[in-house]
Amino acid sequence: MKPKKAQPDHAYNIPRLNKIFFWSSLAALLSIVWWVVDVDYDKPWKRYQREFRSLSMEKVRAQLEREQNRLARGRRKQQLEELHAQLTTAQDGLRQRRIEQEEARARFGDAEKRYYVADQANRFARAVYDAYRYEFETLREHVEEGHGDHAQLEQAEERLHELDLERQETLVEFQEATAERDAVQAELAALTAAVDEVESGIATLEAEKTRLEGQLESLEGGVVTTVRNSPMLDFISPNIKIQQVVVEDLRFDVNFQTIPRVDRCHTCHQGIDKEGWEEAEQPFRSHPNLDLFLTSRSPHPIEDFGCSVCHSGWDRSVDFKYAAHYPRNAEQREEWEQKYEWETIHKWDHPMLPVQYAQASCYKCHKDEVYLAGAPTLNMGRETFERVGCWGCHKVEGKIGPKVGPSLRVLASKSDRDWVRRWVEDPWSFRPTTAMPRFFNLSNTSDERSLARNDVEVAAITEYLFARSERRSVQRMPHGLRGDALNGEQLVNAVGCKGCHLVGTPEGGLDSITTRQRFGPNLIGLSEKTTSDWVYSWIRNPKHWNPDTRMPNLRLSAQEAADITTYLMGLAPAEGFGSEALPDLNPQLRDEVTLEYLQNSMSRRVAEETIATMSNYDKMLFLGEKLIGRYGCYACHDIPGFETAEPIGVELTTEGSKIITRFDFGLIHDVPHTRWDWIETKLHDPRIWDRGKVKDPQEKLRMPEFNLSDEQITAVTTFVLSLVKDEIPATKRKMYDAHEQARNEGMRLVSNNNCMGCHQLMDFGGDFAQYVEDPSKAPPLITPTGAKVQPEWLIEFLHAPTTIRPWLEVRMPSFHFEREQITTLVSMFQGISRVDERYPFLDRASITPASLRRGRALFGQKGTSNYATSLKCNSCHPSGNVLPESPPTQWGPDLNMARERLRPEWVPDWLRNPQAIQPGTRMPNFFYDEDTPLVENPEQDLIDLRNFLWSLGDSGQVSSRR
Amino acid sequence: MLLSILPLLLLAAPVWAYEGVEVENAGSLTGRVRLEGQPPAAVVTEVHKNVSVCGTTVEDRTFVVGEGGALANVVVYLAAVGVGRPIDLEAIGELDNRECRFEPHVQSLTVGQKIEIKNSDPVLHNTRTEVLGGGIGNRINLAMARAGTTIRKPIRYPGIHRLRCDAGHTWMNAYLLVFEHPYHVVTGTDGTFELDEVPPGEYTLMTWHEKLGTSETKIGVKAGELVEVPAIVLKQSQ
Amino acid sequence: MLSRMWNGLIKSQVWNSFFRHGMPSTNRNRVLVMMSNVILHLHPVKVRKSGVKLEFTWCMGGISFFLFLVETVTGVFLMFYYRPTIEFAYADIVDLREQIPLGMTRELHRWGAHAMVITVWLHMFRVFMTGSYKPPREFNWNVGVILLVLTLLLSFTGYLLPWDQLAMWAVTVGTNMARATPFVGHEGPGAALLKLGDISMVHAGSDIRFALLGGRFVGAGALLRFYVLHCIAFPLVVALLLSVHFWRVRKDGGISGPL
Amino acid sequence: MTETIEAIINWLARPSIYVTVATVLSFVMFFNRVFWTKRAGLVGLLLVIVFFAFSLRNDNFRGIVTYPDNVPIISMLIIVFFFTWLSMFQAYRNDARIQAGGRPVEADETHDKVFTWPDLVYPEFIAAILCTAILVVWALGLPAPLEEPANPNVTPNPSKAPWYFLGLQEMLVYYDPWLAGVVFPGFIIIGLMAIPYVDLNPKGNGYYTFAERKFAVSFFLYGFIVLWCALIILGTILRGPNWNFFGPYEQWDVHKLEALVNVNLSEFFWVKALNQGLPANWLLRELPGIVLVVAYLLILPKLLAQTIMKKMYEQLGAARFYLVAFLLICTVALPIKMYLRWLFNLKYIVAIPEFFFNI
Repeated sequence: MKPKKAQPDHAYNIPRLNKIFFWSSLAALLSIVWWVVDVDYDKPWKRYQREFRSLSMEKVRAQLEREQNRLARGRRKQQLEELHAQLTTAQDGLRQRRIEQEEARARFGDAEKRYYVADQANRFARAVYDAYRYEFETLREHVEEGHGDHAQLEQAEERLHELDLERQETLVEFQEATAERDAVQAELAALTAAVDEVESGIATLEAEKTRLEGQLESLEGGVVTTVRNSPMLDFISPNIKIQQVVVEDLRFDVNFQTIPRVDRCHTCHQGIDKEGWEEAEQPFRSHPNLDLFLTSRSPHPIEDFGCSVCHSGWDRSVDFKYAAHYPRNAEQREEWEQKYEWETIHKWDHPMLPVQYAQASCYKCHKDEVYLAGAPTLNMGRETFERVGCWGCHKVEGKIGPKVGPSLRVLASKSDRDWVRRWVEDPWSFRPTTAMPRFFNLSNTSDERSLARNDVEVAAITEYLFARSERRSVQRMPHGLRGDALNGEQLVNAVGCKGCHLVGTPEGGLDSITTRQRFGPNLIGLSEKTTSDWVYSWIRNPKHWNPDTRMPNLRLSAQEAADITTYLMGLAPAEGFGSEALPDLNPQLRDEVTLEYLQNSMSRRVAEETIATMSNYDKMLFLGEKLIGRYGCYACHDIPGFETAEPIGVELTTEGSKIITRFDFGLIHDVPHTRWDWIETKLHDPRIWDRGKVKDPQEKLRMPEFNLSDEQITAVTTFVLSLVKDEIPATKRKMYDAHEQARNEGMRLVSNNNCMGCHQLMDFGGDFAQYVEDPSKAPPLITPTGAKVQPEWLIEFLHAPTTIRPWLEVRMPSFHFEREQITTLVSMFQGISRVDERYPFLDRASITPASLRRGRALFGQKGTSNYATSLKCNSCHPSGNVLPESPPTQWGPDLNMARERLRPEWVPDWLRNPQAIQPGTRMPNFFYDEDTPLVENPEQDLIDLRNFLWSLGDSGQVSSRR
Repeated sequence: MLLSILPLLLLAAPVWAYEGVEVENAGSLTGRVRLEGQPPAAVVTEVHKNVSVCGTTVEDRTFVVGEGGALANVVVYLAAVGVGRPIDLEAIGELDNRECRFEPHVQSLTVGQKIEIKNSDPVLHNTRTEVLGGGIGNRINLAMARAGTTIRKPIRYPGIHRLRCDAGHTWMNAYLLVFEHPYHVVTGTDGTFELDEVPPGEYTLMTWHEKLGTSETKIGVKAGELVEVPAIVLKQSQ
Repeated sequence: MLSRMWNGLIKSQVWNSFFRHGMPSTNRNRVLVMMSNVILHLHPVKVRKSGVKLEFTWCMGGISFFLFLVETVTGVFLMFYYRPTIEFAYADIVDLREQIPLGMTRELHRWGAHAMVITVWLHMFRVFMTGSYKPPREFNWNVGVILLVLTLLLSFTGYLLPWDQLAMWAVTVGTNMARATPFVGHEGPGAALLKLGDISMVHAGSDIRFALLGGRFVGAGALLRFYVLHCIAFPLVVALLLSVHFWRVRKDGGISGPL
Repeated sequence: MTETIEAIINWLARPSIYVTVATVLSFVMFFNRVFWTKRAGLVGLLLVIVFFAFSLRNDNFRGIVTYPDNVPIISMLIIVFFFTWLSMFQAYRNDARIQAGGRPVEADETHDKVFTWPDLVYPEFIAAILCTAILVVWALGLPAPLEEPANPNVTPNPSKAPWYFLGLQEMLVYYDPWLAGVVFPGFIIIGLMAIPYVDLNPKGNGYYTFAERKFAVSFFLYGFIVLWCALIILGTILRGPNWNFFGPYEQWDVHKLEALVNVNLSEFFWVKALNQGLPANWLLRELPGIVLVVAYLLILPKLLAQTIMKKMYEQLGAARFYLVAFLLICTVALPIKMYLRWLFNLKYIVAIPEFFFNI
């Protein structure tokens, strides 16, 4: 270095660097403060917990106030005042007797002292005695062996005796002292007991208040809580912290492995498992069904099930967006976008199910339950899915059954070509409520060329169906039989047709009608569709036409059938049907389409040669067959030539787990990319993904459009979403015992045959009841059947139903169940009632004559001397050979059947409270009003009466059949 | 049917529980119900069962009209009362099965009170109630086989209960209206009614008749006053 | 009183052992600061004026080193929570976001890594543009190139650890190239030639990619290998080479400038 | 108006145009001082601002650019622009001084020494603090991306390598993995390490200059800016599902298809030119390609040495020269293959799938 040379001291201006240093340090400090405060301290979930805390405080304060008010008013006030008065008295008395108490206490002290002394003395005496006894025993042994001195032994013996006496004396003294002490103690206790009792009475009344005060105190916290929750310190031991449930066995699939779910939802949803937050704003609102979910009393406690297994979403996340919340509709979407800056997270495959689809998760564990309590949407979705025959094209594991549409083997005997053409092209214009979907003139086949092509296709399909269907002779209406339409209408309304069929549009619109009430076709427009002879023949014996039909036989008389036929034939189809003339077939187009289909299996040249050899009829048949194959008509209808054809749709067994990128949204950009939006959109317009695409006719989407209401579409979507591949371990899955399995199996049959269109079974169905004003005229509740009737009888009844309840106009039809189906049903009923003893038996020999006599007296027979004091059962029930006075339509069930029909243990149960078993029944309570006995010795009477019933029926059954 | 659902909804409207307090400065209401026009001729039913007790014919009692159109069997009540005089839990309604008729034909009770059902006939009667528009099945279905039997039954469910007898006496019918508050009364044969111990305030005074449905009148009650309600005129609806 | 305490403090042994020379406000003290300080191992007492100019150096080397330190600190913090198994990896990353204190550490680590890649490139860019690889700095340039490669490898191995789709497929795409490595990748040219009799030596279960991933696919083995490479192997090598790099900078005449 | 501009930019962004423009523009700029003045820097900055202000209005562009993992790439774009300008600005400034007979700025300052404390350590410390602040703010603003759990059965579309390898992934479009993923990256590393040994130019040591080392700087800049950084940008912003090209304002639609039927050189030669079938023997079949490649690798350097790069050959000597020439032609091989693809749909020059050997 050359010191002489002027060299700059610095490359930088140091004061400027200082300034930069200051500002950059400040910036760094601020950014770190921001980090700690914003990222760690001010998390949204912490804000929610703080808010919930203050809301809880408000709530507790309000409760406290209410509790205080209650204590200051009304009966509790009175009680409290009385108790306070008693307390004052007791305390006054106590004050007066304070001296007494002091004395007692002093005496207690003395007694205690004496007890202590006596105890000590006794113990010493005992110890000395025991020690000496040993010495004595040794000595005696010694002496007996010939050593030692006998005198010494005698002396010792005396000494031992003395000690024993002394020991016993001290024992007496000790026992006395103990008794004295206890007595004084009891006296003392008695003095304060009165006060204690009153105080505990007050405490009981004020318990709620005390509890609330404690709660408030813990909520208010104080300085310590504030410090615990302050920024930077809040990682040590805050009381605002993440709440989580780790569900070890409901695992989350991370592809390579499964990991336990860690549900943190209640970090923000603080009130979700608590009562009393039903009206609160989200996120604090209580779960809407706490009886079923989350609480410890429910079957799904939060510790065992968490949230995400049902609701989906990102289990570990405590941020609104990352939790993968999903809005239920556009409105909520907008609200969330504003309120929470919500957006879809695309990079998460399990967004939360919007509430309307939440029930989709039930089937993960309850797959075998056909009707699931608490899941009406899912039940409706399943019913609709089965009813409209989705599973015909879309295979779903476990779904098999008869095809949902009528057999087309006998089409030619039933309808004419023109009608079929019109129907196939647009079934809704004939019957707006039909389950038959529309295949033609939909959104991707409504351009001019497609419309023309549709005509050709419909004509070809019709041609094929007629060419291949057989003509079967119709059982004609007997000559001279004239139907009465008015009577027919009454019959249709009364006998139970409406359990499955609609007639026209119902008063409350289609939304008031359940899927079960639309089980069969709407009965309008039959005159267009077929002949009165066919209708007559069909309702008299549906199985004649289709052995697989689910239409039962109502055992109508010829006259009744004629009446109904006349009535039905008078009902017009929907307006406008058939008003337009059928277009003429365009032969050129027909040839083009035929050529197109021929080319699928041969080169163009060969196809051209082939078509030249075909007649017009051949072309139509060829085309019809190809088109039925393309549209999959055979999925729902029995069509000759398609007996072994495979379903044409995508299998849906795990559709609910399909990855979202595998759904093709086509060129549509305004549908959110979710499974449910895809399914819903598709159900609304099955061809929508073709929009804007250029496709050959055979490439086009072909799913038909079903006339479903918005509600049904949501329900079907829910059902499809329920078809997931999640595997739930046995520890969490609903495990069915033998009874429940029998129930589930039978319920499938019940659902397939629509029993619940008429009957209520458990909490489901019984839709027919809405057509009758008097609840006692509705088809009976069949839930208790298993507990009620004997299996042999039930088998017979299901095989060939007879009239049980003469007052009912609605009729149990003959379903012609097969043997094993009947067994399934009987097992189901016994399963529902959890009947363990399947074949009950009452030994009539065990019935005492006295019991029988008493039973007879209770039963009452007109003319006998004790009739006035009897229960007069004959007033309603035919029994023996005695009939009630009133017309048969008001009779009760024939009691001659009781022995054959009813289970012996069930009769007393029934008589005890018929109302509880069959709400709405006409059978009144004779023996109890709820729990109050109405007669002197009800239990005895019940048994006697039952015993008497078992003696009936020997003298021949009175015919109760109308 | 529809006619009867309407008042049920009105009855069911106040979901909060009624609170009984000592009413200070209570007022009272009094008035009269009148039918305009000729009542329809009573339907006469022929009897085929227990003729010795029931007689050969029975006349229905839907319209009991006195002098000047005074209409009996109309229930007059206040709508949606939340606070008022304590409910007299000791009061008991009576229902007699006499000569195969329910007696009285219309009565009103408050939830928590009891009804005493009696059979004065030597035949089997049962008393079954249907809650109109309720869809909840029967609330009562009690049999009385012996003459002189009485049963006391607590009343738990508000609403309009229609009473039936299923022992072949198809004509038997009566009405029991159950409220959650004590401000209700049935008009007598002179068509008059009176409601006491009403806390001051504005009310809707309602009437109910089994065929005529409901009507409503706005009414103000002042402390310590007896309010004369202008005559309530019911018309036969078509 | 206060000043007495202050004087007592600055005369204490503790103070003196920490701050030996008082404020570096005189040239003497400045020299002493450097001479007696750990920084001496990085910097000389005096440097060329051009060498400290931001305009010249862009400070990219320094920032790269600083970012390396940031990565080390945040990385150690992340290691407290992160378990490199397919069962826990993903869940732990979610928890790092959702519930762990100083819940932004993963962001710092990730963005720091991205920044480091860029600063290292720019450092190389600057060194090239000023010709600072020319003699006598050839060796240090080579050390630098290796450090650059190591930086990329550090980032790449860290990319897999969140065990999400982004990670897995980025690494799959990256490592798929390894299967085409000539001779040692089973789909690389020449691999078919490496045979002992009929037995192919290089196949999907024995090639370079298999060695890299510890399996035929990106799975548990790959996760563990990448974790160990990311947390131990590469950082150690980088630290070693960094010392060499810094030492060479001084030995080769300080921060570059015309020689 | 907006749409027209967007359409123009979309068109400009097509790989062929993009690479051509980048190449031409960079060379024009390297050799012209006007681009490296303060004014030009300001204009450039303004252009960048205008471009982003315009583009961020487009949802698609905004979506890509603001995706957290892409932010460093976009920053890199701007930073690289800036530092290129800064270095070239200083280089041209020094060149002007040298031309005027002076010395570079750095050389003037070389003899002035300053104390490390505070002149070096203090700014370093400030830089560290600033870095901390920037990093924290960056982390506050952008969450680290996290997608669904790794799933070997679901391939994301597109699946992209880490961003700094996107240049290599882009190369995969034109070359097989063994070249694009292994050999060329290896050459890059070898090439970088070879620089000190093949650059015998004693000038420009320790100071910015362009005039004194035109070849070295322009070769390096072309490699770094066009073939590395620009391809990363291309891979990030312009490559969508199925690795299809999408303009910066174009929606990433999975359904987009590109008409790609690529033909090998052997087919050109045997089928199109000679109008006969492909020979069964692979050696015969690929002979034209092999000849071409060998010629490119062996004869071209020789030619270069004798013609336009004769001077360099003399300076460096044979070994160094051939190494440089080899690296150069390897570097140029990428754009060459790109153009062959774009112009002739050429897939492989040599295609021997039997040995996984395709060029």
